[in-house]
Amino acid sequence: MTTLVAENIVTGYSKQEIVHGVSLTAEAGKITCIFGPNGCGKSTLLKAIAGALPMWSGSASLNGTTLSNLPVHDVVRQGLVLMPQGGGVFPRLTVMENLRMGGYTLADPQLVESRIEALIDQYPFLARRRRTAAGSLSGGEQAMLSLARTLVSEPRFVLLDEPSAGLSPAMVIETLERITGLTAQGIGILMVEQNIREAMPLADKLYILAAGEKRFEGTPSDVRDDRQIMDIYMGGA
Amino acid sequence: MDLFLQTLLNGLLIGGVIATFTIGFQLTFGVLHVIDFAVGGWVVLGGYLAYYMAAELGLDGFLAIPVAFVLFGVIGYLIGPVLYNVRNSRTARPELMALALTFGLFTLLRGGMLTAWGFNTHSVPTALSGESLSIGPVIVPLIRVAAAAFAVAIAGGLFVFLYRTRYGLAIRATAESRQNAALMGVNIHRLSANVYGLYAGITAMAGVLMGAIYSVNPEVGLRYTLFAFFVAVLAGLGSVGGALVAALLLGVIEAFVSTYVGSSYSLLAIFATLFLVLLVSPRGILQRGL
Amino acid sequence: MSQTVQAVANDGMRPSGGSILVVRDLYRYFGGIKAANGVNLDVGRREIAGLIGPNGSGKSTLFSLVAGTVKPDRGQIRFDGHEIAGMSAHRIARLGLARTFQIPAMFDNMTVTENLLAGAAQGHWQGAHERAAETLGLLKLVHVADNRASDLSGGQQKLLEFGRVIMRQASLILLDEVTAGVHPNIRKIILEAIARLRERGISFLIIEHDMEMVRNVCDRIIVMDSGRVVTSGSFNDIVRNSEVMQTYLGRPQ
Amino acid sequence: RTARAQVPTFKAGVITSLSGDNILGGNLTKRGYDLWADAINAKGGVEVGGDRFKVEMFYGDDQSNPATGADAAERLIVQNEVDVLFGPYTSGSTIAVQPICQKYQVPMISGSAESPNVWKAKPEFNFGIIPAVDTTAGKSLAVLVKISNPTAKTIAVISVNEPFSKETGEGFRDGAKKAGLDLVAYELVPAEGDLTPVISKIAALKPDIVAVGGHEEPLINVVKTSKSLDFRPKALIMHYGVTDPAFAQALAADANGTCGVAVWLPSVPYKDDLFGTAKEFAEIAKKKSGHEPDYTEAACAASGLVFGDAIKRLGKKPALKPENRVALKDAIAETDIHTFYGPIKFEKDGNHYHDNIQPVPVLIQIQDGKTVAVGPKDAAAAALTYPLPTWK
Amino acid sequence: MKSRLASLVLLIAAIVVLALLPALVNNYWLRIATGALMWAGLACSWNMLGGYAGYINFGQSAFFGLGAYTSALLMGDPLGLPFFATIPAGIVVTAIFAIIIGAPTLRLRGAYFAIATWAFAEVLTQFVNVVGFTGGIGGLNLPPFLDERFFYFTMFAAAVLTYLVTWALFERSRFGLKVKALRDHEPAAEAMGINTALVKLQTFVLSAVTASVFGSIFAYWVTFINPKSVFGGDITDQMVVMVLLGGLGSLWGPAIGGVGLFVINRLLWMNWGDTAFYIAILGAAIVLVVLFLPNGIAGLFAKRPAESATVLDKAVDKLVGNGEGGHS
Ligand SMILES: Nc1ncnc2c1ncn2[C@@H]1O[C@H](COP(=O)(O)OP(=O)(O)OP(=O)(O)O)[C@@H](O)[C@H]1O
Ligand SMILES: Nc1ncnc2c1ncn2[C@@H]1O[C@H](COP(=O)(O)OP(=O)(O)OP(=O)(O)O)[C@@H](O)[C@H]1O
Ligand SMILES: [Mg+2]
Ligand SMILES: [Mg+2]
Repeated sequence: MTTLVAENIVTGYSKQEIVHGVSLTAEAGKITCIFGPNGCGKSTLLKAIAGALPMWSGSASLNGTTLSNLPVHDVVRQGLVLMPQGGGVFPRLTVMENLRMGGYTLADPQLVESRIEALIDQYPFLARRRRTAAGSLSGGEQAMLSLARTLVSEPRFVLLDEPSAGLSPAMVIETLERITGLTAQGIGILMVEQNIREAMPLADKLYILAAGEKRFEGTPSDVRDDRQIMDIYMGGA
Repeated sequence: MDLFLQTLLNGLLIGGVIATFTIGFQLTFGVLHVIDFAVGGWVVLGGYLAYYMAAELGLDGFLAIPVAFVLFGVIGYLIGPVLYNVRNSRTARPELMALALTFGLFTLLRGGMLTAWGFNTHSVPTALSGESLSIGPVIVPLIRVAAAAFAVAIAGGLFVFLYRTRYGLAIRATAESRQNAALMGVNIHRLSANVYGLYAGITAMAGVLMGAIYSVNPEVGLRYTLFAFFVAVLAGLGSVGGALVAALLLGVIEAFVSTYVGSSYSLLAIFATLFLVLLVSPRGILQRGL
Repeated sequence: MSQTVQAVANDGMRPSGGSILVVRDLYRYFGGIKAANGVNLDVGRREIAGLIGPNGSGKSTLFSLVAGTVKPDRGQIRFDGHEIAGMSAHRIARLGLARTFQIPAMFDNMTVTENLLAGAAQGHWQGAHERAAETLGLLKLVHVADNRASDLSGGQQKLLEFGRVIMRQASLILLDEVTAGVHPNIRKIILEAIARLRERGISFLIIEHDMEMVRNVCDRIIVMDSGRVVTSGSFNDIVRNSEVMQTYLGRPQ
Repeated sequence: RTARAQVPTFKAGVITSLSGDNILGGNLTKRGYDLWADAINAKGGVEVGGDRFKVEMFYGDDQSNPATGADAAERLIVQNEVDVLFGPYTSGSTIAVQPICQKYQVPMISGSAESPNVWKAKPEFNFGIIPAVDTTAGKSLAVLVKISNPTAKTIAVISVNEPFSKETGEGFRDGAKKAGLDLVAYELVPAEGDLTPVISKIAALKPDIVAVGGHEEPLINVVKTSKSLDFRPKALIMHYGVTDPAFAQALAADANGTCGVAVWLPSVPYKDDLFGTAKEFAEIAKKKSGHEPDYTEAACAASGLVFGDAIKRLGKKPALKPENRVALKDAIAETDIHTFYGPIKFEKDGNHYHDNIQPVPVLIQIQDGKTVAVGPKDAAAAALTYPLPTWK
Repeated sequence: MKSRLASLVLLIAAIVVLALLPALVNNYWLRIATGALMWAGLACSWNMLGGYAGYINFGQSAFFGLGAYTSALLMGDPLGLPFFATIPAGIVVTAIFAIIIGAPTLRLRGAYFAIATWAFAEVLTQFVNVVGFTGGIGGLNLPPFLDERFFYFTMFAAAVLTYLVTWALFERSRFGLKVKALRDHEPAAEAMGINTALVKLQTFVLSAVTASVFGSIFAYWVTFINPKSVFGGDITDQMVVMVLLGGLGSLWGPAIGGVGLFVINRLLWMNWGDTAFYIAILGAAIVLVVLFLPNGIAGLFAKRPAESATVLDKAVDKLVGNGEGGHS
């Protein structure tokens, strides 16, 4: 079973420390959620785990393989993929080209194409706009494209930074269901969400971050029992 | 009529010649988003390499073409990441700092060449230098035909590479967002090294041809930089096909204005065309630029 | 809710006398994509109207058309008594229209404070520094006040978008998903701010996917699909509309 | 300033293009001035009233830019306190430097500037060793016509649109009229332009003579482009640059047959005490730089001779006081000497004020990679190859 | 507050020293100082558009040249106007050109704008090359006036004025905010009601006429101009590099870069000027500054967000908490 373990991660930008020693564990086939106020360091933490931002100290490992010293492109090859906040599609590339980039680490082009076709079946609007430049899609469409792109390489573990932002309520439900479906394939999910109301019920485990530190760790029912935490950090959801 | 045909041919061939050193330039412009002042420097270095190979070893200039590609490809490969780091640094206007860096590099190369190799003008001898073919009333200078063929081959090759291969896709993706490309598993450092190496190699190869067609000394670099910029913008930044079209257009304009209006107006006409085209079509003639 | 299609389409309109914004038969195609396909809608004075609809239904495009960043193919847009279709964006803005961008459009190299001040640079300058300080406090951005806007977190950028439009002296504010990615606690702050501004006579048109928010703040909901307004009404009316339910909400609220 | 306290020396400032577009010519002039300094210092220095004083050289790069030339002049005069200046390679710089010389009353001897514009304003402190190009280009063209057989009838002139080259072209153009030639084309080309269109156009007109005004790089390109278009006029005449060995070197066999204008050649029958004969001068120069000197180098070296002669007549030891420099200027104006370069005497009035228009231009031609004089008759060392054979 | 005072004292000291300079140094150094002031002013003129508005002008030398040529033509035969009358004439001519050129080209972005302006400068150069009244390629002489102090003080006044205007307009007023806003995000600036087209054009014209004033003074100072010496692309290149090395979009960056690069160039030139080696050194120096001072030299002194993240983030944490009340 693939387990993502992060220990005492400290990181930040230039000289400014943002994350002050956070540890967490996320298991395969489970959904682990991170909640916290804006600017508390959630995205920063995910980027550090994925290798997109250097760790100042601490370590991360995937199923025993240490990730801490790998550059981001090698972390991807270990089967851990980050979907960044706001999606980050390649705006001038077409929808198809964006999806192909999702399969960049796979050597077999046939395999990539067939996986793309399978994904496109799940997102009918993509099928209609294969040759459209991704930048001209609407905000929500871009978010969906970027989630689909993350899945092309069939990673073992995905880090999702607000996958539901900008989606219509129906799409939020559909997307979260799809993410739950991934766990059934044994894929591990570590997810940051502001849509606490929808996301919390799905979580197997959750962490609350504030000011770059871990404030809470437990199951959704643990949180629900804690009125203070609910009020302060969860908007009373 | 004969003169007309000859002028047309001259124009197309001038275009072909200009295209040789602008096609590689489109890579750095389009992919690394670097306005590279040093382009003229690579051209001149390629010319010098060929000159010294011919003068010291008695080799034909054409033999310098593969050597130039490998040698300057490697040098570009080493410089590329440095440039790329500056280009993507978190300063206020990284693209301008990259411009300043290439300006510094260009100045360094120029000063270095002047100091090391002096200021004499040299010429690169090749098997085709000065050879020509008469087709009816028209005289075809073969070395220029070779250059035009080179330009077309390089443009075609690059096009296939960028649009038909996985690595080409990665290059284009990196051009859009290096952070996201890295998240897809692209080694962006190696990629930037490769791209700059490829560009420097191609441009130095073009330099061999420039040395054979014209001549080489350390001070002519800026002229090539000027034309490379103009063609790139006329073409639409990053558009390889556009570079070919734009270069041909400029060449034909230069030839016709020289022949039928007066040579002193040829550059005036070129610059005015560029200026007007941009006003009408702000992303280059093919409307495809970045 | 068994209305004819025509009736549904017209439901977005109100008598234009009391309206600050009137949109009639607005069209804009992108190639084959019909982003605005005959939009009709009204926003009343002092009204907070919610604009909802599936992804890609043309909501943001409508904002851009109204704000002048995208030119309509045809149709009329009347804002505060002025015909503004085709007018340049800055002139529309000067008439008193403010909008946020769905994908944050920060002034990247300026500080957070300067971003706010830029919101007031045209027109209402007096007391701008004080108002900027207030806004920073309101949106919990005081500690990043001197940071470059590009260094903000995703949610903070959304807040800054919001802060910048409330620095302007506008009579109609268009908000494009300002709460997406914003922490629930701060969502409440935004919500309160909107309500307060309305007290001062400002009208709102708000694109929102958070139904909680829509219910709490909007007087009226306008529903778009495929580039057209399909219906409008109170929150409860809309939630009871089974068609909307299916395509947009996905499950009962 | 401390050096001056011990053994007094004459300080001479050289302003010229050591970088930028005119770097080749700039270095040629520098080489010429240095040849004189080395030679005179080897003899112990310049003679004044029986004593000898060494010459110390100071250099200022004008970066091929007139404004920088003026900076350089000011620096050499104010900082280095030079007694005399040796002038820039380009005429543009020379014109920009003249007011500075005037302001500080420092004489400047120019071994290179060839534009007639330099002398039009009657520069009080500036003297030129080389006759202005308007006096030489036309004359040598006349020589060419005279010795061509069958006699040339038509001419096309190409000149690069930049100061010196354009004036050369005008010299050829005006000379063509005087020589009775029919001018079929007069083309000004921009320095960055490609030459194929012009050459094709001229080829279609089939002129007997093609005359070109330009510096070495465009000259080389003219020959290469002509060959690649298989065009060979009966005679190709250029002005400056052909006499520089780099020209023949760059073009190898293709350089053969090209004519040029020189106001001096190693074969001229002149001599002086310092350098000996022209041939001996050429050997000294060759030993230093590895190739034959051209007339610019010679004229620059001769500039030093003018200074040496004038200071000797003046009899003032270093360092010169301001009033001595004015006297030096007057002494230079009275120059009337014979040197390896030829007779030197400056015009006292007219359009060539302070220019030495004594030298008679020699028509040269590159034959077997060597520069040989082919005209006028009394200077000719070989026969003119005319008409030129077609390209092989 | 303290640092404010310190920089004010420093500034006044600098101005006093500059005002007394002619009494302190010889003519040569005065000439260098005059040149340094000119480049500081030119760099600042480029920075108005390039740094504050984000529009890279590769044709700035065109305006320098327009000023120079206007002065030269008006001072020469047959008009023989006095020098100070030609400066406003240069400003008017330049402003007209800038409006005609700016209105269409400012619609272009990034490199397209940069190259279009370059093309314009080249068109103008080629035009001056081929027409007669400008003296063509041979250039123009101005009536020589050889008072080094006059030029020093004129250049000094122009530079001080330039920096004052820049400070007042770009650092201390709403206009500056508008300019920076359109630099960073033009559509968003439009949405704030800023007439970006107009603001850009105003900045462009201001930048152009500033360069033109220095062109006028320069022409009179060196007494001889030709197309290459006042329209040459290398003049623009130098301005650009000076601004980038000094610090883009800052008030003092161009001054530091302009004076610094010019003086270093002259020092290298004085000491190694008998070969081209100093060019290589200059190139290496530029490379090193870019690599090690990527924010320019002025970036060294720029204020950083000094606050410690930890303390502040904790404060926010509290704020968010307290916003909902209850939790300590
Ligand atoms: N510039 C453009 N070029 C091409 N198509 C465009 C462009 N802008 C928008 N579209 C298309 O128009 C449709 C409407 O887009 P719009 O952004 O208005 O949707 P939206 O309702 O705001 O969706 P979301 O809720 O996802 O933000 C989409 O299908 C989009 O792909
Ligand atoms: N590139 C950057 N440079 C400097 N500081 C940054 C940068 N990106 C983010 N920050 C700062 O780091 C802190 C944490 O940012 P981060 O993006 O991790 O927040 P977050 O928890 O993901 O917030 P959100 O919910 O709004 O996305 C914030 O204060 C932010 O201003
Ligand atoms: Mg985040
Ligand atoms: Mg939208």
